[in-house]
Amino acid sequence: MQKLGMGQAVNQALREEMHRDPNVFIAGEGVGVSIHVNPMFPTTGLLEEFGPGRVKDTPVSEAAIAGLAVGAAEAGLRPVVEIMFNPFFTLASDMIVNHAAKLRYLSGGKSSFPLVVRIKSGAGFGAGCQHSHNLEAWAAHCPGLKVVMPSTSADAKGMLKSAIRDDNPVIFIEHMGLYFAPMPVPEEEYLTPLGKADIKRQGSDLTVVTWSGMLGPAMSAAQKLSQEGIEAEIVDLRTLTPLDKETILSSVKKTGRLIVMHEATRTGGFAGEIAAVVMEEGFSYLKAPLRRVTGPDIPVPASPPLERFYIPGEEDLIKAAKEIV
Amino acid sequence: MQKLGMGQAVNQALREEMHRDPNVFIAGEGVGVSIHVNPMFPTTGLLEEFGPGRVKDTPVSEAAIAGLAVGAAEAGLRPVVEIMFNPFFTLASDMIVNHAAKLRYLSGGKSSFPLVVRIKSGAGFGAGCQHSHNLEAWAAHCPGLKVVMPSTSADAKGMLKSAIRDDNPVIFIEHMGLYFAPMPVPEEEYLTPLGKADIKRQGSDLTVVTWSGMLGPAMSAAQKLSQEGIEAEIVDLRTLTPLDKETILSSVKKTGRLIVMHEATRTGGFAGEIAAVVMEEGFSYLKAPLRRVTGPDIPVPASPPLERFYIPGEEDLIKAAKEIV
Amino acid sequence: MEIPTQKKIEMLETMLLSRKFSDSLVELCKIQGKIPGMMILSTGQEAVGSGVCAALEPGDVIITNHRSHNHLLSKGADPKELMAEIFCKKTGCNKGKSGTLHLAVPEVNAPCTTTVVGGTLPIAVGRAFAQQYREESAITVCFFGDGAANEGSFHEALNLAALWQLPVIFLCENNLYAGAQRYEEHTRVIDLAKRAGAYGMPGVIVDGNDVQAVYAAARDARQRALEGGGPTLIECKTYRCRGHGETDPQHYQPRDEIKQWQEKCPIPRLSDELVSSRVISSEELKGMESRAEKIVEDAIRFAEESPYPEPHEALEDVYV
Amino acid sequence: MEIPTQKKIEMLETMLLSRKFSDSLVELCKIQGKIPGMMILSTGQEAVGSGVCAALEPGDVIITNHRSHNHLLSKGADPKELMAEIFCKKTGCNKGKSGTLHLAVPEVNAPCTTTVVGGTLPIAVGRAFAQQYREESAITVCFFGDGAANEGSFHEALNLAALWQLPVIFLCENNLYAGAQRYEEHTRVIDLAKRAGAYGMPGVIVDGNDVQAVYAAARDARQRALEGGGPTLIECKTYRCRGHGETDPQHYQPRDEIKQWQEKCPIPRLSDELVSSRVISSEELKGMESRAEKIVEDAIRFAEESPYPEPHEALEDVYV
Ligand SMILES: Cc1ncc(C[n+]2csc(CCOP(=O)(O)OP(=O)(O)O)c2C)c(N)n1
Ligand SMILES: Cc1ncc(C[n+]2csc(CCOP(=O)(O)OP(=O)(O)O)c2C)c(N)n1
Ligand SMILES: [Mg+2]
Ligand SMILES: [Mg+2]
Repeated sequence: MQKLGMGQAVNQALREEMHRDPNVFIAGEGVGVSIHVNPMFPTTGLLEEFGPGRVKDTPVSEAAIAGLAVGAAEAGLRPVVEIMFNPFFTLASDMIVNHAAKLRYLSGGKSSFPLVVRIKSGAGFGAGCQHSHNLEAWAAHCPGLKVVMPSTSADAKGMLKSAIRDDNPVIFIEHMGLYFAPMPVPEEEYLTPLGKADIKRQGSDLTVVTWSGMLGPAMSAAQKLSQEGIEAEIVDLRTLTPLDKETILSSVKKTGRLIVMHEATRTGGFAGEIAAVVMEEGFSYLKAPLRRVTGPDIPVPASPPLERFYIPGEEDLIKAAKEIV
Repeated sequence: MQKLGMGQAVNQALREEMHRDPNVFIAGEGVGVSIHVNPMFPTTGLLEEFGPGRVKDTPVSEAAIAGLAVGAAEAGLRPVVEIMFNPFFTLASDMIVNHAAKLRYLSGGKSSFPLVVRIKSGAGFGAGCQHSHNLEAWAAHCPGLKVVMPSTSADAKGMLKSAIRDDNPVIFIEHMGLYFAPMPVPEEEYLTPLGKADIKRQGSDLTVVTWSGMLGPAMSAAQKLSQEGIEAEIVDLRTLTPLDKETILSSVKKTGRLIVMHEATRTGGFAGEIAAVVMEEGFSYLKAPLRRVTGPDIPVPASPPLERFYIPGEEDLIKAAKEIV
Repeated sequence: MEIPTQKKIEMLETMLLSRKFSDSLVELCKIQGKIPGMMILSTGQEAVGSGVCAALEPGDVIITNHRSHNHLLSKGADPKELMAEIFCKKTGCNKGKSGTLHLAVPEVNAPCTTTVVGGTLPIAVGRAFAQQYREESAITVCFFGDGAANEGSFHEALNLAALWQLPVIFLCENNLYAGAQRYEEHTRVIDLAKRAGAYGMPGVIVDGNDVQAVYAAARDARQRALEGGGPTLIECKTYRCRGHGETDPQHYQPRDEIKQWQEKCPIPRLSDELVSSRVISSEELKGMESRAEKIVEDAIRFAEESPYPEPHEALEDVYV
Repeated sequence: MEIPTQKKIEMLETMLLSRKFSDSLVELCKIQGKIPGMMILSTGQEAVGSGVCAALEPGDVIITNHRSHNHLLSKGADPKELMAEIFCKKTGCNKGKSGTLHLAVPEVNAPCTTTVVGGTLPIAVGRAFAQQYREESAITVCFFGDGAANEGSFHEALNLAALWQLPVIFLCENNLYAGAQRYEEHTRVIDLAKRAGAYGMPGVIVDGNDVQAVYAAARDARQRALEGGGPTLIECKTYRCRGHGETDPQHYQPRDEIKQWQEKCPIPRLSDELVSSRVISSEELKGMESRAEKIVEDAIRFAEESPYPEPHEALEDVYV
């Protein structure tokens, strides 16, 4: 099987969908000509393949980029626009939250907005909190949006293809740290459904719900825990909304213990939602307190020791697991 | 004691603080000359009292309004700016989230941003989801901000005064439904601390954590429940961040049961945070599953029967309480 | 270029219909509980929507804002469904989800109406981009107010549209007020049309109370756009004769200012011309007026007799 | 008005210092692990920060962006603390929290640096508002790039500043590129200075590689602002001689374009004049160069020898 970084997987998905459907186009700052000439990046080579009519470099204008997607989607095109870094979601958020997510509802179901907003996210590249700020919880709090955050290259490819074919606005968040980690990706055409979590590791002692960049540390922590006789089940959420409650609940039913791990800051993070769902609908399964393994409630600092302190890791998960098993 | 709507209480707080400190000014769309000539509104009469130098009507430019606050606050002024309706927070969110909240941290503590952003919020006036969208959970997920959401006129006054004197950026969210409900407000000078929840009703059977427009229905539901022998303790959160965990936890310790009630949509709402805190730190207290009484996961519709369906009410809380007691 | 007589009559009809529609809403919304929410009218500004839409073909698209009734009626939206939606009824064009503020009528190519000030502009850019992408022979018109011209979205949208030479008309309805702030209180630029120059785009100033001038400007801009000449910013100078909404006491609008502008009402301006030049007779004018009245009466009856949506319908239409 | 000799020498000094500073960073950031994060330099653009800051008094404020080193050094920031911060060390001006991208130096009235493109503009409006509110005899300079001029924040900020006649200079450093997009790919307007007209504000075009012209334009705009004449938009036409950041291969920048602009380097342009007009001797110039070199060497040594912050210090400085 081919091994691809997540950027390459995204690139393949875009390429396949653009070949399949002439209504698909991409737009964003440097999606065509880029300051990165790197095959690991998601849009490398697309301009050469599809031309400037379908690969649109834009001015530095996030609201216009998002509005472009809203208007073009209403017309039946399938825009895939890029927000360069997650904090700049703020600048596009009126168009995404008040328009892409709401105009269908306000129209009584008459208009629809089949668009994808790709967002690069994640700490770990020393740029600080104006580049690194995980805001998936914002999008997940907005009915009308779907929020996808894959953890593997294979899922990224299959889910981006599903997102492009979905008739609703989809926020597709890519962790940049995963661009450089080659992982197996099937060669043949496939779609990965939105809204289904994936159990990436079976275990009987505790459930770890995680997504995006945290799957890696969660998996390696699970391996270490296993050596000490603790078997963690790793639920890779993949889609935040619509939330796959069923998979979470049946895992917790089995293990009786829940840890949620995400890179975003703790307070108000999406771990809270998962905690609430389990506490509402799986209360009787629970044998131990919840643990959240998350970024601390601080902006992401630039200096390497500080940034490493920010990013939750394997050790934090191991510690949390031992506290409750 | 004087009886004031929340708008009047806010008005008094602004007036007192502007008299006390010449560095306080207010700005926003129509904070001076307004399309509402109504003594129940928060900024009525301030232009006449303090003049156009300190009561600044602005163009319809939310990013500039928020930036005005950021820059002026850094200089040591104490801006109180208004975002007319909560959904327009999106347009100001880059300035608030990436700048007001982060620049102090990025400066290593050298710069500071003593500003207040007042936001009018709440469903119930038939305007639909582009005017009514409760986004407190967004702000509460941003370290560097404080988020205040009072439920009574007295708290609004005392907390706004504290917010203005606080050296950090404070998001102060007012529920418009409360503007028209006269409530007692002390005449004398007082400050209500940020970060302290307030138990508005003592009870032994379950804890209801709520805030803003939902306190009213929660209190009346509690009264009805009491007639049926169920004593609800009503914790008025008042401040979302910093979160008063202590008050929540000691209440749940006493009652063993938790309901969180808010007007915002369910998924990703701040109820999740409270659930998670209790599940982490008060797990052993819990005798029953959590219930969340919230708006459903839909945008706020305009039509009265639909909008009423959206807004959580007394009956919903009573039903939830009976499910778990 | 001459304006065809048929167009003139059509414009008079849509202006009359819009005016009757608004006038009846003025009364209706005084009755407690009859119409929920805000009531934002464009009384006195009818030449803008009527003139612009007369210059469009059915395949052309409009994206409009909170002050949309005149635009939508002129584009051919069904008055009954509009009225029912304003009444928040189940039979409204948006099943009561929108109410008066976000009326979407994709059937007449008015698919997105937004009440976020400035929101129309980036969406219109996207809609026009689709037209260019598909090489359609159609354009998009984006309506917005003078207040909206100070939102960041205005800037980003006009810049992008000019850069890509998109087939879009940015139609600024400068009614001298944004909420309670008069024009001079929100910008120092004397004519908003001048802002076109900041993007390398033509800018045109039009007497917004002269429906024929509006029509001609829109027709020219449309033609340019279809020929690949890109977007145009048209500033229609007009006046908000009523308050921002119907609860606004207009205490900040000088009485004589209102009066002066009422005298410039676009409807008699056209009808007088048509009658005096014998294009129509006074009787025909009366006939047109009563037809408009009848349409509005029927619409109101339809709206009043229609049921509200069932509460649980609130759960529908969030996702496809 | 003549430019005082002392100013010319000062500008030459800050340009030399900035250039040495950048040149050393070019090398340092090639060494794996030495400098974390991005490395964004303004090599060749030094005339802008040096010329502007020479026209300011210490009480004047600058708000700057991701390409800030030259602005901050010219405003008098301590090179050691800057360098240590770029190295992400505890002794840096921001304790390692900022790194190279958000260097804040309130001691020299450079209190906010933001790497959100366009972010400087509304903040500068607020800072200038405070100066007006307090009737200070001081102004604010807002630095931003040609790319930032297409953000909505540009529009809202310039409109508000003009409306309120705030004492601010909007200093657009047009280096012909925003990321990998050349100027023509992000707007159709030929000169960004023209956008001033959209707000009723004066706009000035300056040769951004002529430090004396930059100085003069900033001095005039500052004077106007102090006299209550409000804001000015100054467009300095210059060129980004290096990549957007140091990992950018510049594959999209024509080689001869780079070369042509390197020949317009602002430093010899001033030093040649000063030497040929005998204001300074070649020896004095050499002395200035080696002083700059020494300052940078000391700064690097200081940065290298400084410790990193302790991990738990990440928790500090969020709230007052
Ligand atoms: C982003 C945003 N800010 C504020 C408002 C509140 N608001 C509604 S209409 C309006 C004035 C708009 O003025 P203008 O664009 O001139 O349109 P007009 O009402 O005059 O037709 C304002 C401020 C809003 N709806 N959206
Ligand atoms: C809001 C936002 N969008 C995108 C970026 C990514 N980005 C950083 S610098 C830059 C180009 C800015 O160009 P310009 O304003 O001309 O400044 P220059 O880099 O040329 O000095 C971009 C797109 C950003 N930092 N902020
Ligand atoms: Mg207006
Ligand atoms: Mg540039």
